[in-house]
Amino acid sequence: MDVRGLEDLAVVYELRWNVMKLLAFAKSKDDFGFSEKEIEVAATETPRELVARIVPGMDVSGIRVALDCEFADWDAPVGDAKEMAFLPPVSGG
Amino acid sequence: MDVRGLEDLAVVYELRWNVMKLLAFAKSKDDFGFSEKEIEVAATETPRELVARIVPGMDVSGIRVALDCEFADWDAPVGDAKEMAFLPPVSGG
Amino acid sequence: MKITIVFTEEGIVVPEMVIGSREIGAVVEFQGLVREMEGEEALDGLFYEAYPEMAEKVLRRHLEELGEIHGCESVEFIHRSGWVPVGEASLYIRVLSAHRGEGLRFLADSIDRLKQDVPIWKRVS
Amino acid sequence: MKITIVFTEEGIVVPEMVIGSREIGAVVEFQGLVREMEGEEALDGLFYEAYPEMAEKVLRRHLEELGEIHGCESVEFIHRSGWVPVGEASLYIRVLSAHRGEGLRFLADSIDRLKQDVPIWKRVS
Repeated sequence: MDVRGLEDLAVVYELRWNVMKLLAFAKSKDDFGFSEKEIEVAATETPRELVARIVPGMDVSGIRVALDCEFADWDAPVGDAKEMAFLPPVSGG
Repeated sequence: MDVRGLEDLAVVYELRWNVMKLLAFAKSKDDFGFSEKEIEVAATETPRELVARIVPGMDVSGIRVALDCEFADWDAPVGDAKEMAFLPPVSGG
Repeated sequence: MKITIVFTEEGIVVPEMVIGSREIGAVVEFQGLVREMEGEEALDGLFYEAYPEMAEKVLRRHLEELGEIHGCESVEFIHRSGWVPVGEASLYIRVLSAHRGEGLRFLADSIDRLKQDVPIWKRVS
Repeated sequence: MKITIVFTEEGIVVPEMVIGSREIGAVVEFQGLVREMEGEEALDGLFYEAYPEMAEKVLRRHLEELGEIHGCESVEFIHRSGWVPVGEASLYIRVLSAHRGEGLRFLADSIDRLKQDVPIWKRVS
């Protein structure tokens, strides 16, 4: 891959769609209406855009998002991630 | 016992002698040359005086003294105590 | 530092203790039990849900960092998920270290970090 | 607060755990093991000497005070005396409390106080 800048990256990503597994945990299951779901996502799409697309009007404040088991930014493109998880405040222990 | 002041107390004590058990622990056993010993002690005698009497020249700095399982003052009369213990710095745990 | 992390749906069984070094001077163990009263409410138990793949990853990174900070020998970490009745353990941690100070600090910090961002949740029913 | 203190010449056997209340949320256990290296010297073990009657009295007072300060439910305290080989426990403490913070603080403070003035001594041989 020969990428020289953000615009090129966008062009490259634009061409790519992934099937992504979405996981909703704890209270998020009720908010999203599913615990697990597969969906097609463009590599350029951000988690926030994806949520707006599948659950319009959803408020994600207080919820963290993870991509492939790492905390991620709501506003950064998902890239090649295979799994997105919605994580309300944790309470283990 | 009808005691009105320190001087009366001293008078009362002066008359009384106890057989006291002395215990030396850890390094004190070497310093004192015994681990357990019975000795007659006047109620007015202080632990410091007692040590000077039984082991002349003995340096008790760093050693604590206990009477009947309570930390005591080197310079207060032993009173009716039945047991005196010499306690070098502790190191339990 | 040797790190063992287990998520289990079963009741926690305290693992046999293996002292791998003659320099271990302190063993600190912690069990978190489910309590009956949560606020005003009397419970029969709690239901724990985990995202085990991510929980393992996030927790391992925390424990590795704490191992660097406090210098302990090993940690065994077990978190139960599913239904846990009152009086039973949802969490077990054992830390081996040369001295008690580092083991106690490691333990306290590891629970703080668990509650900070490790994806495990409890609910009342 | 329920306080159990045992001084023993035998190897320490961890007592069976009895959770007497549905409000216990934290069990903290500590074992102090004899380590091989004491300074520069490689040891086979340590010899512990106690003045058990006084140690019990002084320690109980400390534990009662700490119970007031930290508010724990119970503590079991076992100290071994005589010869303790490397890798074996000279000390065992278990604290039960509602929350982990108070149990951990109680444990840390109780060991500090043990080392402050409880008449127990160790020597190399």
